[in-house]
Amino acid sequence: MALVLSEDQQLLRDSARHFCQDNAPISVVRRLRDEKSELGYDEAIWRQMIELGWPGMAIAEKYGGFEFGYTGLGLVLEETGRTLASSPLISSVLLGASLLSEAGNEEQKSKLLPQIVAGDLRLAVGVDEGPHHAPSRVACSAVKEGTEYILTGTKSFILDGQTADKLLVSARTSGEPYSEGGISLFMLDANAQGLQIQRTTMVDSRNAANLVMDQVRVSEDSLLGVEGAGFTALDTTLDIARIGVASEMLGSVQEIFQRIVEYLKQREQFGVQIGAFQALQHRAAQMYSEIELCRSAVLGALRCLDDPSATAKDRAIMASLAKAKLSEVSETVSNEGIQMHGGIGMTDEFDIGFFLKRARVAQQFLGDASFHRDRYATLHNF
Amino acid sequence: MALVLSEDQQLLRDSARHFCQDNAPISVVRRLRDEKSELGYDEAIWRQMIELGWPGMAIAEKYGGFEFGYTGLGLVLEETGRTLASSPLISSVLLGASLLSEAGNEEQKSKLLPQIVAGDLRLAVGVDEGPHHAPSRVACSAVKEGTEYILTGTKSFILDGQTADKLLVSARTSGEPYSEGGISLFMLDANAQGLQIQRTTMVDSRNAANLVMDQVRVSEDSLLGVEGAGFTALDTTLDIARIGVASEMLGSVQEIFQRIVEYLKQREQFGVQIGAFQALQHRAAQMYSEIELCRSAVLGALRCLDDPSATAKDRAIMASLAKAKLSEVSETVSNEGIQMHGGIGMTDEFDIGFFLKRARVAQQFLGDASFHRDRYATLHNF
Amino acid sequence: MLALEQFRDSTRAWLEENCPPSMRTPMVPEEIVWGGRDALFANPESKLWLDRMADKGWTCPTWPAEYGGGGLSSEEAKILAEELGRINARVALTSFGISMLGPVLLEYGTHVQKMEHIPKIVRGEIRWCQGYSEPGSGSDLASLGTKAILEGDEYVVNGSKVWTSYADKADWIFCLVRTDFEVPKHSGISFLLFDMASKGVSTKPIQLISGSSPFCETFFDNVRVPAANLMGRLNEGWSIAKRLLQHERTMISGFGLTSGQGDRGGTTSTTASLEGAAMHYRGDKDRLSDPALRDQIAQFKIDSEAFALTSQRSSEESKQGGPTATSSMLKYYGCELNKRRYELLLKAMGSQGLGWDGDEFEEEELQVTREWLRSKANSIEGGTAEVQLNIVAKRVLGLPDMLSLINKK
Amino acid sequence: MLALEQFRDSTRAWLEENCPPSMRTPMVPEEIVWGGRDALFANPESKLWLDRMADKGWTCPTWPAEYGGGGLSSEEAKILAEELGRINARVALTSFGISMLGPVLLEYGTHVQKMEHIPKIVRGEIRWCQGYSEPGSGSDLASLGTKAILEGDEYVVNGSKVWTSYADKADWIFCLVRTDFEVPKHSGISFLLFDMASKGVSTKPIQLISGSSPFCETFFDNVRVPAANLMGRLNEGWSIAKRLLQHERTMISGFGLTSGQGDRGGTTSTTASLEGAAMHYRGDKDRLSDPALRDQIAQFKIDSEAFALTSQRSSEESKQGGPTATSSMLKYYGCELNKRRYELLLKAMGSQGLGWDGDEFEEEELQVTREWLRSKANSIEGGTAEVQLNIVAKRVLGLPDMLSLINKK
Repeated sequence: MALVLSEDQQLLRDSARHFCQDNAPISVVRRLRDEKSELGYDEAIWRQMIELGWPGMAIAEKYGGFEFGYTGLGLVLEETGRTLASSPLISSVLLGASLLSEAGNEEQKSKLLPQIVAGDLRLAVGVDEGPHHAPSRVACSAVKEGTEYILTGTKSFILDGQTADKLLVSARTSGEPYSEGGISLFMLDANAQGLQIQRTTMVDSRNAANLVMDQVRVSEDSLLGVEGAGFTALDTTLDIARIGVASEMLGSVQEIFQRIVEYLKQREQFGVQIGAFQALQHRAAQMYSEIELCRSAVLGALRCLDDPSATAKDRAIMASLAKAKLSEVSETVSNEGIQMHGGIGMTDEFDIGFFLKRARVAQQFLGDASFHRDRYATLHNF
Repeated sequence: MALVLSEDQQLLRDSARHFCQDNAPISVVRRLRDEKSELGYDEAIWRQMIELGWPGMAIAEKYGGFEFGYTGLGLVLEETGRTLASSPLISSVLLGASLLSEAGNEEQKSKLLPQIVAGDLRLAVGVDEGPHHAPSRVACSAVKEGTEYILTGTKSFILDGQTADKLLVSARTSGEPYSEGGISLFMLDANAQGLQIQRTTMVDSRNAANLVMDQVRVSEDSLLGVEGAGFTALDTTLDIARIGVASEMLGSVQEIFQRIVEYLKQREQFGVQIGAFQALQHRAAQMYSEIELCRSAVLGALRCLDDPSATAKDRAIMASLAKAKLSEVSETVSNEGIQMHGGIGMTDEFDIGFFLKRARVAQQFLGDASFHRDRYATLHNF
Repeated sequence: MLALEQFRDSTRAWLEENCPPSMRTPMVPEEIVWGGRDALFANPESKLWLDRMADKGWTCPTWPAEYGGGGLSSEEAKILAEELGRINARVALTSFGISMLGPVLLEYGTHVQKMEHIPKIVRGEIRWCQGYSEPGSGSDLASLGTKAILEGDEYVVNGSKVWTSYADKADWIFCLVRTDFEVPKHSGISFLLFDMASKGVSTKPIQLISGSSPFCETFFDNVRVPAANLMGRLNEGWSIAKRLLQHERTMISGFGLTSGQGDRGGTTSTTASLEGAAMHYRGDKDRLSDPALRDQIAQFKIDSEAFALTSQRSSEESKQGGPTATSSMLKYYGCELNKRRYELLLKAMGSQGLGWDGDEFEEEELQVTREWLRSKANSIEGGTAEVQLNIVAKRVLGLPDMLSLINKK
Repeated sequence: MLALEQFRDSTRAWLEENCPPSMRTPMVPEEIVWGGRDALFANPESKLWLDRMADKGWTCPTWPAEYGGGGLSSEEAKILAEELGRINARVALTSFGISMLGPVLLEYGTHVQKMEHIPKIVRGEIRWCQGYSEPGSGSDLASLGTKAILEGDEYVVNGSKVWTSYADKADWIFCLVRTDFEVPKHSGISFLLFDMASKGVSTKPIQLISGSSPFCETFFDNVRVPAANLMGRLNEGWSIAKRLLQHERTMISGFGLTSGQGDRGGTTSTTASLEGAAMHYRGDKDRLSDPALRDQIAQFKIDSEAFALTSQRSSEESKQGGPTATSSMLKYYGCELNKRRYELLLKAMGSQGLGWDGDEFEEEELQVTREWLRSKANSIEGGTAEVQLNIVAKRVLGLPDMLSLINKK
């Protein structure tokens, strides 16, 4: 498993970087926030991303995708992290399409995946039911009645939940909360009766929603996979998404660090550039080291997703490794981003605060450092 | 509860400092180590400490002590920490005399405490039975037979266990390991039949021992306090000792730091004193801050021991606070002691290594930082 | 001692009679009294309380009675504070005039200046702001460029200031200006007082990452200030500035102290204590179920408690005249603690700690997000963490200064 | 490719025939072969293996055949390494001549010098040591004071070195000496090779906090060295010295790598892995019962694995000719990891990890204590952590150097 990029991958990364810098700079996030955008992303930019083929990056050719692998998708996400470009890539592609691929039957896949690639369908995935990530803690119930299931319960922190066409949710058909058995996956139309979707306004200005299901009836066709056996596909999907989010975080962390280093060279105090002060130099060098480790962790995890010989456990280990490491370093680097810029870093006029705000949401999303260290230890049998 | 020393206390501290510097410098530890001393401390120096009244510092006047309070004893221990002066102060006084005071009956106290003050009796206390501190994990059993108890089991990491005249140990008269009820306290003669005491040679060159009790018979007079209800007195004693050990650690930490600062001013590299390098300055300033917190934590804990209105829970909280904080800072500062001295710090010829070695043993003794943070959280109901 | 006991009795009686009922309830942010020409009193009893306290000079208990202060000895002031605390009386007047300018004005001002300004500070009639930082000056405060040039009996002031708290609400400013351009930078600075209503003064509020803020940018365009408004000697304003900074630092290090007990203002809400929040947002009953977070919270609380003890010790030692842990160490550590506190609170609250707006979050939750963001400035304002560590290294530990070492060569 | 496949086949066949059975078992410390005039072979097959490998030049596979090296291309050397790995063959010869001196000797030495020294290095006939550090020189290596003064056709060397690994066992030394005293300190240094058996050379072992060590102090008292033993140009030894340090750094950063998998040498003992030790010394079966330690160990293992991936990536990138994470970063991080590892191991083992001697501890436990103490030197030797961070800041991040900034003014 090589840890250097192929020429194709480098080209992809460079073109993604230029696209984001030219078409989706941070000023877009600022505008979306100030306009209180309901979408949480820019529709026109998303259309361009679709034209670039980004939604189909990791989807099989037979479903209209380009089979460029998760490494390709990860590189794109990394570049979106550099400019904080929001889009349904995480919600609809990384989570939605992956869950369809992992759990859906042939009919569901061949009908829906091409629509996602073409940008005609937007999915969102509802996993958590409380303020902390806990995918096996499912209290939502799904009761079978004839050829229908009746779903009742709540879901929280659903990225792009309010703007999706369809929602994929986990619900319990048997078992106790926290048991992995008995979890089933369902697909709901956004306008299904009994479904309430409430947008939240979070600190990163993206779109996330809470969902209340009050006796929502869906046909049995809406079940993804086998009843009661949904957790494996869900967890694999989550691992893919965790690695994708870690890629995005990697882009942000590198961007913050680059801005710090530039500022250290430019800003003068007491007659010298502040980058000459050794205490700041050592902090910068330590961040550099940690970011190098982050780069390797993310690349290693992406490679693992693309490695046909890797097991689900291998992926789980790499996903928890990457998400734990990036969550930890993201906290340090985003804080240093403010501190090293001093007063100006605290002003809303300056961009660095957007990175800080996005960092904490990304850290929490799909499990924070503490969650993933715990999982990593369990996966290593201690 | 004032956090400044009285004039008497300042005088005591100054005289203890001079005594240790003049009579018990670090060269004594080196000599004891090189001579492979069985005692682990210097008998002549201990005799002088007795003459100075140190063993009786916190003991009531009616038992021959001087009622100068635990603050007084703590100040003395702090000064012994500066020169790593070993003595039975911790084993026989801080642990032994305290346990007698807390658990013993009037007869036991009036007979034995004056002997400790006079230096005619040396006690050691056996609590743990494995490599980690866990005072309620008592598997040693004491079975009553007529007017005797029969003790069976092992104890480990007993400070000065091999040179004590009598050993105080916890043993279970009922209940399961880890239950606090059912723990009883016994006093054994060092030469009791069935008792095996094996000295260990630890990295700090002090005397610690493991103990095997194979059907050791003691008379029922040897029971301290009420059968099965020994844990409270034991835990209070341990809290006193934890605070005392934290005092000793405070002395060591301050001494290491003082040596670091002196070295930073004296040592030149690249044409300037290395203390001019900002990265080292900031590390030193951060250590200074942490040590200031340590000073307050230890003083606050000692005051709490001397405060008649403080409850056992107050003491427990302050003991865990002080021991956790000192264990954490002691690790950082002892490591910086080596790193900031560079190569010379690694040589046995130089003294700083002795502080590092003692630091880790003191950290582990009676519970490390992790143990005490857990206990602190439990005491705060979370 | 008899006199003091009498003082206590009379004070208690006076308070009993004069402190209005609503002034004995916990302060709410909207009712804080800042005074000034356009003073607002959301609660009419606030005005009553201020006036009564000001009549006795007790808004500034130890300041000389000659200038309207309370003229109390430090023992009497302590008793007053105790008696105020006993009935949970609110602070009658919050003011930079009291906490920052007053002490240096009493030390460096002329009799005429004191007569003019101190009584108005005591009574809350004039609200002051501080003109120190400038765009780009940062930690290197003395690099300031706002000019004051003497023309006749007036200084003409040009330049701008930044981070001026409540400049848009203040009546007067105490301001560092450059009056000599030929000398080393610390030497040409003067300390000037002037009216914010003067022609040529304008202000613009600064939006922070946490939302709106009391900070402003302040611009001076040919502002004419009477020469008599110079405080202290010409070109020797830097020593006044430094003295004033000590007061500010002591005030800010209080951040850490209030976080010391793990409380946010003594409320009984779910986010009042870290462990309470962590358990609430996990649905835990007896024991926090995330053991790594539990360990971190325990570590934080231990540090906070040790820090609170250190603040206490430092204040006792300074009373005893003994060696004190410096205000720089307390400022540094207190601010770091407060930042740590909010990071832990976010971890405790999960996604409910990341709200910005809207009905899906409690008011209290939204406030945590803003306070978390605001806390990031703690280690920047009032002297950065780096500056405090430099001060500890040089002044407390006596380590050499690289810049001056090199210059010596 | 055909030629390479043929090379692989013939190599495999040769190894099959020539690598003695005991040389295919894991190395034990006592049987490491250092070579030298007084070479010891605890296992006679070690000598056989060395001689056979040396005959083919495969102790130094890519060095020119002209000087006794293997003369292999890098592709061939890779195949040789793979084939050696395939049969778990032991390293035939461990030597500072190979890892440190050889590469710079090939680059800077004269033909005559290469002819004299390289074959003996390849064959393990001469054991070398490194004379760099001096008492007091520390990180400021160029401040060295050992003098070499030319008298006729000999240098007379006076001074002392410290931290000379195995000086008491070495036959020759490569040594930095000062040959010009009038110029800036980096400019007057030369690189000298000489025989440790020369009159006036003496050594004294250094006792470390972890016990006895291979390090020595080395003293030169009027040691006479032929002028022809100068390597490179007079007074230009500093550039050779720096080049050699890069090799050393790369070697030392391996510390972190071996700790990368959480293993201490791949043994199956209780202290081989952190989590294994932690569970063993707590009597845990399925899950480590100290949750704070569990979290710390998970964090350590995550960092170790990410570090191992970074080393791999760095080596792949350097092969690709792309940008590489510097050796300084790897050296810094690897050493910090190793120190962290041992601190965690101590926490895992409790009082059983604090033994120094005696029967109450297992041999393995006593070794942990010594290794823990020894690990403290990782961030000092081969360039301190501080020096590595300086290098990253300046060379990788391009931050300005305070000393030269000031001098510019």
